[in-house]
Amino acid sequence: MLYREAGQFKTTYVEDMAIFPIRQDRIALAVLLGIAFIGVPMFATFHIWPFGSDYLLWAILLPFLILALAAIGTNILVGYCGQISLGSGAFMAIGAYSAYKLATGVHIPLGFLGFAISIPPLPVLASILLGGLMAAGAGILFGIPSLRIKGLYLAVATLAAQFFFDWVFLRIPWFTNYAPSGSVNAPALDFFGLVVRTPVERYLLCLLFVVVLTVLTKNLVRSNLGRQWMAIRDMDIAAELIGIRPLYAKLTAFAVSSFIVGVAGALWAFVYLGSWEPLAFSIDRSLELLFMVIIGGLGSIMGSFVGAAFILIVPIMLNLVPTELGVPLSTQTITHLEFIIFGSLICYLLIKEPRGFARLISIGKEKLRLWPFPY
Amino acid sequence: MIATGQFLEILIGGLMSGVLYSLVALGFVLIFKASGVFNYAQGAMVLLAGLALVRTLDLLVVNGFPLWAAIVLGLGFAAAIMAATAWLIERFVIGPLVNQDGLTLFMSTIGVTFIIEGAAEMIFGSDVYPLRLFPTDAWFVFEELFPGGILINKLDVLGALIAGILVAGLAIFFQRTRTGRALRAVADDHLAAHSVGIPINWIWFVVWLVAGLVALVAATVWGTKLGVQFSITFLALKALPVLIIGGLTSIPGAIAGGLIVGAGEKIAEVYLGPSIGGGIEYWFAYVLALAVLLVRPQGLFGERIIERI
Amino acid sequence: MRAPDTNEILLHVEGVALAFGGVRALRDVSFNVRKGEIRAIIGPNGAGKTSMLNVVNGFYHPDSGTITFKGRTRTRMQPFEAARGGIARTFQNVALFKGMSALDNIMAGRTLKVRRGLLWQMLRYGPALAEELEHRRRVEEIIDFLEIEAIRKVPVGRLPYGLQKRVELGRALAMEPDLLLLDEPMAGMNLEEKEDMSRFIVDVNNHYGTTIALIEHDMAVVMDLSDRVAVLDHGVKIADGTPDEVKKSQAVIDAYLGVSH
Amino acid sequence: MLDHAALAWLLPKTGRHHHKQGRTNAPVFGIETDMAGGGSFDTFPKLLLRNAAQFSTRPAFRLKELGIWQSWTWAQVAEIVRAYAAGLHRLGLQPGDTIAVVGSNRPKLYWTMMAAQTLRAIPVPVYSDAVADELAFVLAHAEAKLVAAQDQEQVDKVLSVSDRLPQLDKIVYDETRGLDSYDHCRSIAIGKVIEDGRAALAGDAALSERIDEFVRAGNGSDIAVILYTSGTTGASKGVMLSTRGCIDAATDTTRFDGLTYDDVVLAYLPLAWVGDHYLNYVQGIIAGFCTACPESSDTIEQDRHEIGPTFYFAPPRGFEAMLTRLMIRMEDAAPIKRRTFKYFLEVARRYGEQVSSGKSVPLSGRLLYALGRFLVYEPLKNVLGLSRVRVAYTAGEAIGPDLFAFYRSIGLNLKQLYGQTEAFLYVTCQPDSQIYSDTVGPAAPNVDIRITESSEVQFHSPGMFIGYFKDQAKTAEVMTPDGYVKTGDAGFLDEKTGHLKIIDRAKDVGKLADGTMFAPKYLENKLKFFPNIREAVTFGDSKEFVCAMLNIDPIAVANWAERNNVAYGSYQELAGHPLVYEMVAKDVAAVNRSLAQEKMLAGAQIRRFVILHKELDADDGELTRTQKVRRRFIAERYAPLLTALYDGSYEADISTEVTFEDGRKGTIAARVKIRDMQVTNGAKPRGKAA
Repeated sequence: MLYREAGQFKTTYVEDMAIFPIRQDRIALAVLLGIAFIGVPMFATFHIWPFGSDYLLWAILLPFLILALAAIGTNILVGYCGQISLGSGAFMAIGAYSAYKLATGVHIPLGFLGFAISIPPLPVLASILLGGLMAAGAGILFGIPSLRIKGLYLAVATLAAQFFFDWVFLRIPWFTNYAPSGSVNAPALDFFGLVVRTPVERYLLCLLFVVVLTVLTKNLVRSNLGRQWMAIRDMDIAAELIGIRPLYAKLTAFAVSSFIVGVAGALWAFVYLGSWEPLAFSIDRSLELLFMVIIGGLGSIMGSFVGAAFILIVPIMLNLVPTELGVPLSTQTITHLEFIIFGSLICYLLIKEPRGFARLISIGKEKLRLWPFPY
Repeated sequence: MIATGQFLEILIGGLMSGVLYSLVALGFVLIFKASGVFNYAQGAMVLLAGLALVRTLDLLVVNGFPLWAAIVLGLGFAAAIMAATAWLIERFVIGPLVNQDGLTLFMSTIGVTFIIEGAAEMIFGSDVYPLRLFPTDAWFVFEELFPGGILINKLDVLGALIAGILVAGLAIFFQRTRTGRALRAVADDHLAAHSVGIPINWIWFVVWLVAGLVALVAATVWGTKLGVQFSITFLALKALPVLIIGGLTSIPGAIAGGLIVGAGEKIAEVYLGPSIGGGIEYWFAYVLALAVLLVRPQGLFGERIIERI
Repeated sequence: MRAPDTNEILLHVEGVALAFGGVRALRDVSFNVRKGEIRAIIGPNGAGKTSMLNVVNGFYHPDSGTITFKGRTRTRMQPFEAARGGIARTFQNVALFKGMSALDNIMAGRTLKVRRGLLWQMLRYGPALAEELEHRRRVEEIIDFLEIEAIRKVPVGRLPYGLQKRVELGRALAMEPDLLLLDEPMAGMNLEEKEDMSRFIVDVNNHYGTTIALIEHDMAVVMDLSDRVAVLDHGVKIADGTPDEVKKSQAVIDAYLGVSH
Repeated sequence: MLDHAALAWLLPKTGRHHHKQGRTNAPVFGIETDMAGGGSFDTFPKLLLRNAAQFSTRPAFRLKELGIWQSWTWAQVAEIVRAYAAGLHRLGLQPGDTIAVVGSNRPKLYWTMMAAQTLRAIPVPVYSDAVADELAFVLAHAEAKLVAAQDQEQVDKVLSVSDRLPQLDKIVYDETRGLDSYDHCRSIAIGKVIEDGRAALAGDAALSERIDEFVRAGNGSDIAVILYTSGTTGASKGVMLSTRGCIDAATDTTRFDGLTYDDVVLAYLPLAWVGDHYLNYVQGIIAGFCTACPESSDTIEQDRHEIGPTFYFAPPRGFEAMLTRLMIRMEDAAPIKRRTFKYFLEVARRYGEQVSSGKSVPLSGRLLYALGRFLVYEPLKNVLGLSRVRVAYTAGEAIGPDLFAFYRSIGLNLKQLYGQTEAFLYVTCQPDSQIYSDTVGPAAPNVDIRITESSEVQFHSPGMFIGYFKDQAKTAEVMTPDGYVKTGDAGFLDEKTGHLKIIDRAKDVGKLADGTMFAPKYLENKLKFFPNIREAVTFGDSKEFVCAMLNIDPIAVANWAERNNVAYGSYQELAGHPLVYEMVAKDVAAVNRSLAQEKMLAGAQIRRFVILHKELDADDGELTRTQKVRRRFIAERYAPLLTALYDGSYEADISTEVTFEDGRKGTIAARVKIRDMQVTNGAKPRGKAA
């Protein structure tokens, strides 16, 4: 009913293929970005409600942005290419630790060859991006089985990645620069001289990453490669018969997905955690990301954001609401409730709306466009 | 000589614990064969069964029941719980998802996993609960052959025995009983089962029930070994690679896979571990499975998958 | 601009045999397709027609026999290689990408023509965008050709069967193939849809000069459509020639017309 | 009413007589629009050049093709038309030659007319759905030298009758699909003609000069176009219109409605119909607005929604179909929605007209209406693609009062007018302040109306035609010595409003045996105002009483059947269904009641009716191309039914030949029931009169 599309016609394919072809949507997006880039920082710097404390930034917006990014990565693989992955956590870890190593300088002693490879510490930005590339490499490696095996089997392959890398970063001290505690600290976030310290700055940094990567990803999924992925997902045989090479399609999906997840991992470690242990990227993280994607919407960028928001907000609500009602729950109970809620929601959505909240939203939008008609 | 002895000891130990993996793997195979569902929740079911059992035991013993009665009641109660779970899952998750593709079903079982874990811990608590059903001491054999002999845990042996009995029982169940035969029919072709006139939902309920009971058995052994606790789910998760190695659809495969993994990871741990920092058990099974996948996707015992259009 | 009916052989299938386990789907089948013609392979259900197509576009590997396409002889290859060689194909029971719109399905058919790689597509700028637009324009021509403007952006899952078949044909055309294999293009259609489809098939042959090999079990529809007809029965070729010759062939009448209608 | 849906346009009250020369320039919206009587812009080619200069970068034409709206600016169009003209010239098109244009609304076909007029040749648009014979007649009569056809279908149609067309030289066509293999010395793609012309112009200065010469030589007395009327009676006649007449008329109307280069119209009406030629072609050139052509006939709704026209015309049946579909869609909406919808339509019915015409409305009413506008009216107009419409017209037949009120109440500025091809549109129309569903308004300024004692309407107007092509006799029949045109319509000026009320075709108005006046069309319209009745044909001239043959509306009735789960297999079965008869009988009764109110016609109430077993169809000659019933023809065709209606029997067998879409012929036979009706005497009618 809010949509007034009559008279919005397209005279070029560029307009017709725009991400937001409807004017009203473009306006909404502009407003949203305005709030994100200007509103939030302003409120936060002047501590205007609801940004009285940094809680909202630290505990919600920052993790939301980074996990949403990771979810987008996961969605490319699971949602667009139909290759299930239980190893996203591992690829976040790879991103994080590679970035860490690169930022702190790499030294590979090759005693038996009589010399050693040494790379001086790289700038943070370069480290983060290269971290992503490392993840992409690992992604390709563990994606290779996907050429011979389908869905369920692949799940195990990705599990292998998950557990293997958990172990690697836990047990091989080289990765943690031999830190006795096994936990490592992020380098200073120095971007060409300007150093990111305060929550607001961290928030803006992540926002920038998220926006840029989201746009690039969106471009990809609405281009030929994206169509190749979906073709493989929907009917791989037909896909092959129109000349799509499964090898290329699947491995690119693994690579791109892992790259984004890797970058998200690096941000998670550097910008959000600051200091971390392998546990930060356990299988729980992988499942969390999978849930975000299923709940938010398989094969939908927007869904990834929705899913991330939802997964983050539920526990907070579980904490907040009962306390407000004067019946605070123990942290344990909250965790258990989370488990039950997420679990049930997954089952419910898989049964009722396999394409998640994103689909529900788009249905609602259609209704608004056709209002008052049903179709 | 010493090396051999040590090796044998490790091997046997490994095989024995491998049996435990097989136990869980059995549960997977049953469900996968009958409903094509790759049941991620099997581990959670072990946890649930274990918690249900151990908590009732404690409760009853505290209230002065004789141990044997407590055990019988406890097992009964746990079994009942598993039955309820099976029914709920069939009724509210797998039933509605009939004819969905494997991936969806798989993800739904991940959902189920979370529900079970959350509920189980909420109801029965989330600490470590020691379970003492079986002796945990060990025999020493071949002392005349190898100095110090070879250590064999009675529990492992018991576990192996139980596994054997279980498999035998299942075999009989599949061969002799009507439902069992029906299950095999379903495994081959759902419609066929219908035409035979067996309600598919009933079949699936039975499958999940059996899987649940298998989980209960596994829980008794594992509970005794490491106490009933959340980490059991991770051990149970190892049944996945076990299956891949053995082949998703084959019960012998599940057994063999379990043994291979069990022995393999122990040996690797002992002989490779020190050089690369130990803890190999944590991933060995998965990487092994990965290797198998690349060489023989259908697993050692699985039958070939042919595609048609 | 119908391609001249030269006698140039585009596809030559020689002594192909194929068996699944015990079932012998094809026994020593030989036939050829001339450039620019509409070639029909007919036969009762289970005659091995679909298997024949699957062999031709590399989905099945024949146990014996050779396939010569555009002068290159081979016994086995991957489906996407066949596609790259210029063989397009539709399916008996529509095999569209359910999650995508009609437009995207056909756009996917352009894959082999796409030059710009991942990074360019990611930037979607300059040459990459130009290329995307060019493909869109080509696809729109096909959409116009097949008269499916109205359903351009509809998810194919929601389309009626007849239209799905048309979209699938569009996807195949988007590949600009040298040889177009149609697996029972009229299956499950009502009379009107069948007439439309035959019209499109002829138009494709005329307008794009595409060589077409189609298989049908319904004899009537192909007779006035195709230049030459081969008849399979239980994996054996029992007749081959012009529609009239085939109609007269006793073997066909027994094996074929006997069983269906 | 007249044989063509007709349009009327209002001149400013200060309108001068159109024959006066050298009128003063009156700028409209800052644009020099004085191009009448001997002004610098007295022909379309000159106007085109003006547009190319003044609105060079403004869109002139749009066409939904290959998924997007391909657009051409005035500058581009001028260049193309010039090249096209050159091309046609090389094909031998000479001043005074006629070129037929057959097809649906495509830019290339409009450009054909422009190019022809550039060469001082005469475009003759022909109905694209005309069957081969009709086409042959027009082409032959117009002595068309060239034919511009839209696509293979039309080309084939022309070729199929070409042996009857000695003058026909070449065929040019727009859409090349399927025409690749045709003989290209006989038929050429318009695209190619344009290219050739462009090439020739580039290489040949003399040719270029010749084209300019044609443009310069053109003047207001040239014949602009010949529009063939598909007459309800006899063969169609070619109405010749002068360039000056067209331009004068359209100049005034564009000025009146304030049409500017910012406006957009969706050209979906038949090219050959005066309405399309006037609204989209002539007004387009004069106001310089954009003419958008739909992708295909089955995407018109979608295309209207996308383009969002600012000026819209549809015949009553068009608005009716829109409303019917709308209501049917609404039936499936959620209950809350349905209730909201119904409630606010009620609000609109109560306050809409007053609010839009600025009369005093209680505050509550205004608030409710505002709310309704947000919740229902605007969304509704948006979905229908009418959001941006500033002025909408309807004409051609009487429009149902409820229908008319509905659109006005939701804030669509819908008006009625009356006119005919011979007037190049308008005779009368409704001023904004005085809008009634049952009148067509007062005489338009500059138009004189008089009503003869035989109650026929006659007029004299700026755009009136100069004669029928090659038919002095007929021209003389229609033209009065003192230069008035006989409309052939019977009507009277309403006492209260002074507006013209049209009853029927003068020659159709008859008398029952007892001498009471019988106006068939008037009855038929009243019947057709009921959603269930699609078509109606009434008989009664010099009979004892009035009878009716009816067509049910397939959509509305089928939907009704579905909701009341009435099972039926075919249209025929549905039409014959007893319950359907019940429903229709109620409607007929209502008509009788309302007739009882009118002293002149109270005697002519419907005594018996039959529901026909098949839909009346233009392909069977039962309707005109403009969907009007051919009463006489039907009377012969359904003679058995007619006799049965009057001999008192309750059943009759009928078998009729029908033509299917693909031109094949077949026969439908049926036994149809006849139903008696009660007659209301002048007593107060129960319920609402139609």
